[in-house]
Amino acid sequence: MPIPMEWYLGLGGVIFAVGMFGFLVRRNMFVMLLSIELMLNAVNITMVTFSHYLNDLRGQIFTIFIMTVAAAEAAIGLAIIVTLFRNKATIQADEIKEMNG
Amino acid sequence: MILQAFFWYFAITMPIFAFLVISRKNPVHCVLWMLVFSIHSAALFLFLNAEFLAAVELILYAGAVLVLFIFVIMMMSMKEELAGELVIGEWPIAAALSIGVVLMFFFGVSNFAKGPSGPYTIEAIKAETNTRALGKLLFTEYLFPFEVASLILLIAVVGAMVLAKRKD
Amino acid sequence: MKYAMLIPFLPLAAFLINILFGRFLLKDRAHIVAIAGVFASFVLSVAVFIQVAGGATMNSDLYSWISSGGFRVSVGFLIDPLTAVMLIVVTTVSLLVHIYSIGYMHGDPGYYRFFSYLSLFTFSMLMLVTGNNLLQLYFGWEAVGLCSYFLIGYWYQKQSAADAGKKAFIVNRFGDFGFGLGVILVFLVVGSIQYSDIFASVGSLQGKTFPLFGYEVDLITLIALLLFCGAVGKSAQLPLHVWLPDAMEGPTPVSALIHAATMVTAGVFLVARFNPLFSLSPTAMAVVAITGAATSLFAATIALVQNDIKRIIAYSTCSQLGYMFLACGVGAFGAGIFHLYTHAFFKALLFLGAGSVMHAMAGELDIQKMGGLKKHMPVTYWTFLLASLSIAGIPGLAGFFSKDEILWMAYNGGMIGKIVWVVATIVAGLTAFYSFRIIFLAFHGSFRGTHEQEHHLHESPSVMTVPLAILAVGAVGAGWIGIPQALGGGNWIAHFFEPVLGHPHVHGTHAEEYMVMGISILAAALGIGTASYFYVMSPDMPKRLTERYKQIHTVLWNKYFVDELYDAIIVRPTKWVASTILVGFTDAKIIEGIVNGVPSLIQSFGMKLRKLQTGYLQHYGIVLIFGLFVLISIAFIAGTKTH
Amino acid sequence: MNPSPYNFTWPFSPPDNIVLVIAIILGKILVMVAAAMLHVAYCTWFERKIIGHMQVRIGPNRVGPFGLLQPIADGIKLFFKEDVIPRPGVGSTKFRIVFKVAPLLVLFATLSSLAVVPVFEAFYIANINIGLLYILALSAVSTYGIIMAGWASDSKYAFLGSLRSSAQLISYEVAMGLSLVGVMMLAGSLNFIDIVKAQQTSWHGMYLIPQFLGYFVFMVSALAETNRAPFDLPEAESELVAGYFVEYSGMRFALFFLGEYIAMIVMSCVAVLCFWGGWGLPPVLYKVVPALNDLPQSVKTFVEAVVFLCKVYSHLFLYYWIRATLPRYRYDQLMRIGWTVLIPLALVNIVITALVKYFF
Repeated sequence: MPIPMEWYLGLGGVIFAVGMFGFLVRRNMFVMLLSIELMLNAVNITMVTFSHYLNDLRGQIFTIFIMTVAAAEAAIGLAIIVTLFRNKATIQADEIKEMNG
Repeated sequence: MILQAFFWYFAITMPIFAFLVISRKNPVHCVLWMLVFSIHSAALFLFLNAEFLAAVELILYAGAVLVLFIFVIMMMSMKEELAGELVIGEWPIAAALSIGVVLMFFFGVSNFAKGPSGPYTIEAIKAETNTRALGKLLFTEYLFPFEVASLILLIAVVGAMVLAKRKD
Repeated sequence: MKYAMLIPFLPLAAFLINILFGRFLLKDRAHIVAIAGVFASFVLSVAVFIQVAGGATMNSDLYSWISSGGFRVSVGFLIDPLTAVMLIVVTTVSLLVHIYSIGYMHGDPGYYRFFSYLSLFTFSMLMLVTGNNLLQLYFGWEAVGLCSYFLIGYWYQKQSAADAGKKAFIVNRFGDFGFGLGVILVFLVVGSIQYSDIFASVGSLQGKTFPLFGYEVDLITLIALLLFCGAVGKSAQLPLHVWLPDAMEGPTPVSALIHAATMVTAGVFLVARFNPLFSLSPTAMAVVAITGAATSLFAATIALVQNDIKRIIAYSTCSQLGYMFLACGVGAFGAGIFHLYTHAFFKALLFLGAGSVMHAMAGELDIQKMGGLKKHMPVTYWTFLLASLSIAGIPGLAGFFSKDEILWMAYNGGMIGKIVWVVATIVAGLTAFYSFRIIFLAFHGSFRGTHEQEHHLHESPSVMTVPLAILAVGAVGAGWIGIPQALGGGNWIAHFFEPVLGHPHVHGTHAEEYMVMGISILAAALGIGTASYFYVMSPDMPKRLTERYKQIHTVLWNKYFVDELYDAIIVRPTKWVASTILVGFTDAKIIEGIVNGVPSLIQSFGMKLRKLQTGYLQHYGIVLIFGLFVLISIAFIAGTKTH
Repeated sequence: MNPSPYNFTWPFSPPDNIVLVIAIILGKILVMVAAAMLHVAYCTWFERKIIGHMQVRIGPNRVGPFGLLQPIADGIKLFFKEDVIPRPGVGSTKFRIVFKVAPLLVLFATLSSLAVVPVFEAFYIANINIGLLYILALSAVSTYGIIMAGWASDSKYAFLGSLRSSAQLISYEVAMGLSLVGVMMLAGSLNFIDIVKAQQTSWHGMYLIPQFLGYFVFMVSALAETNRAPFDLPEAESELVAGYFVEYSGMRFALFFLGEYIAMIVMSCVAVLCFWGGWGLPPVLYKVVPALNDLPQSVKTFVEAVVFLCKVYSHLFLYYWIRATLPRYRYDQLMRIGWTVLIPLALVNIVITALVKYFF
């Protein structure tokens, strides 16, 4: 019995929402970055699902590019966190608010 | 029946793992749960006929990105940082928003109409193997984006080094 | 032949190298790169010329430049006899001027800058002449104008040089505006700006009209006149000639290269290139011929009384360019280009000679303060003399053959032709007069400058005199490829040009040709004789003449008051509008009112709004997601409603 | 939700006799794991004997003939030893479960790698198209066992060991993956069986000859990947006591130990499959000795398995030989070799291979 595409898409959506929630509420910047990775993973799942159900490899190609960007983003993000930690001795997102009005 | 059971295993565990990723107090645990999540995600890719991506998911996420995370987390001593509130005070708003997004997502998914079917049927991919088919597409039609991606990675490498290098 | 495409790009490479590395790396060695580039171009040009002489032509696209809808432009090259001759002229003069500049510009702080501009100019000019479409021509056209601006204002610290640069640029705008309109009109009616397409469809345009301000104007005449507008500006014809004499503020090699031999001839080149178009419109031809004749007479008369050596030569250039247009106007495009070709040699030689004199005189330009330079600078003197003989039209020299070809063609050119022939013959006499006025005043007699200057007099270094000598060879021999049949020659050049420029039907007999020739020689001899009478035999004669015909002298001395006229009718009103209306009212009241009012409004608003800016990353995230949520909800709702 | 309008086929439709299939797979797994465990046991014996002889000692010789029962005695000893688990420091949020899972993860990852190793043409647990990538992916996962062990031990030695180890593993994984690219390009496949078959097309029957550069890089990075001398920095006894598993004892220590040796065997298997021609004999041999062609199928299979094991063991011998010969590198030297020598070499190998493959 085949599994409908919507189930996979729903799974991706739920994971995306969880990642989004994590990004919005966590104070720890590492976990915020991890949440972004979660969201990207959710998108990957969606892309691969489309690729499979529409018989089109482009979804997988996009997934490769998303992974590339995710890797780059992680490297830059972590470098920023390291610099931030070195300068401000904190990685809590709500303790950094120099830009407030 | 077995396949459905497998799917439901993933459908139930993966959101749980995702939630564990965002809810652990110690970031190392978060990363380890993320590892578990990636392994499951890789397995899910296998079910979706994307074996190459499954391997790449493990090699790239588990082998590179998450190790990088663990490294950075372990190298910073932040004992005192672990104390204090886990989440910001506005978390109920964010929770409501997230639930709203999920509902909207379900609503949207239920309204999907099928797009045109592509040439890469499962049989076609199997005849050529997934890796080869992907490679052909990537190095012909998507050669330019591929090169751009390599440039992005290069910039990321240089940028990360410039950012994190201690200036003394 | 395919290497022909390299010709423009070698100077471009030299330019890039010099502009990138010249300042700190090459410094005083900048000329090596520049000369290497232009020398390679020169060699290639000669090779191309030989191939073209053998009957080869080329028309091919190198690179698709613009492709927008039906508008397609390529960087393409058209090599035919016309282009081949232009390539020879441009690269030869450019090469010699490059070499000459080593000596002339020695020790200048902007040495590398000078050579990079020269290379850029050479590149632009070569692009202009080799292009196979109007837009490439236009590109080269504007680029040479830009280089001219750079080089006129090369000594930008000097106010007059900077002003002259601006003047050249602005005056050229007037002509180029017309030219631009012409290009657009061509594209509008032909649908392409490739030469081949344009010339192929010229026949079908004949007799069509174009509505302009309510009048139906003949289409071909309109296009031709618009293009001619550009030519008038670039080639310093009446009424846009005012920039050329002022352009003499630039370094002398620049005057030789740009304002005598190459850039100013671009207008003639344009008219010749579009000869299929022009020859279909008698009106346009008449305009070209009359403009040329008028300019030639006008500039020659001014040159009679000026004292600044470079200005005299500049007016002479104007006048000779008028000659070329005159030739084109009577249908003798080949003769015009032939004169362009010979003129390049002797006029570049005159300028470089003048530069050599200036070099010796420490920058002195007034010929009244020179004299007797002959014994101090023999090479300069003899080469200058050859150039003057050539420009005066002494038989056997280059200028004679080309000038005579023009006069003969004009004589055959119907009513208008006869008129311009008379004018041209007079101008020939005047030319001889003012050329030899320089010779006699500057090189003969006794020195009239300061004692210091006299002490300083010396011949220029060989790096300057060798180019003079080479050019002198050109000034003597360049015309031998066009010896008319009447003198037993084959008039090879006319046959060479025939496939591109055609050959007007000549009905005159050989006897008439001898007559025309004789008259022109007579006029030249008369001019030289008068000059020698005025400035050698009875040196007080000019002064007496000046006093007797004071009004005429004043008018000529002030260049017919054209500059003052333009100042009164264009410059001053524009300045008044700018200062009173634009600055005084629009800027001060309206714009500043808005500029000051809006920010203060925004400031007070922003002070209230900035409270929203909490600085918390998560708050922004929540707002962002909320906005996304709302947007997608709207999309869903709208989507479901339409279904 | 609307019923799905899609027609689609499942990538691998379940076979009819699914129970039988699963039973066969389980049986294969059992055989493989048992064989692997046995091999590990006698690998240690083999190592001690070889190094003993190289250092002019005798090696284990008390338990059983030639000390053959020594590994079993060791196993029993480890099994009955006390299992000490360090208590996390005050205020620490580290959980013991991480400490407990770490050795299991290492063992799981390395044992699972064996699943795609074909011992001879017909014996494998899974014949997948991305066999090589699978091995690389699992070796990435096994890194985590080491990181988790060092982190959860809450001890400086262990922590430093695990940091070193993870950095080393990540660095050398790059070189290793790149060194295998040449093989992938030549064979045009990531499937081990295809790779072995591709090697059989040349007279020598092994990629060792065209890919000597790749093999060199692979070999060095395999030593580093398995934390073997001269790259055994993570557990360098003289500096870090025992590196990341200094706090482990008893059975948990044995699990790490098992994991390391199985990793060695897996690496040897990969080397044999990718560079030494797998179970195949050089085709030139069949030409020289035509009688080999006439062997019955069962004998052939037996010969293949023996050839494979011989090759794996000679490769293991190489490991021990290197261990007995070379002194340990310094950590900075190790990293420098990895990034400035091995990776460029692997890239050069790729370029050369690509050029050769394109032009010939």
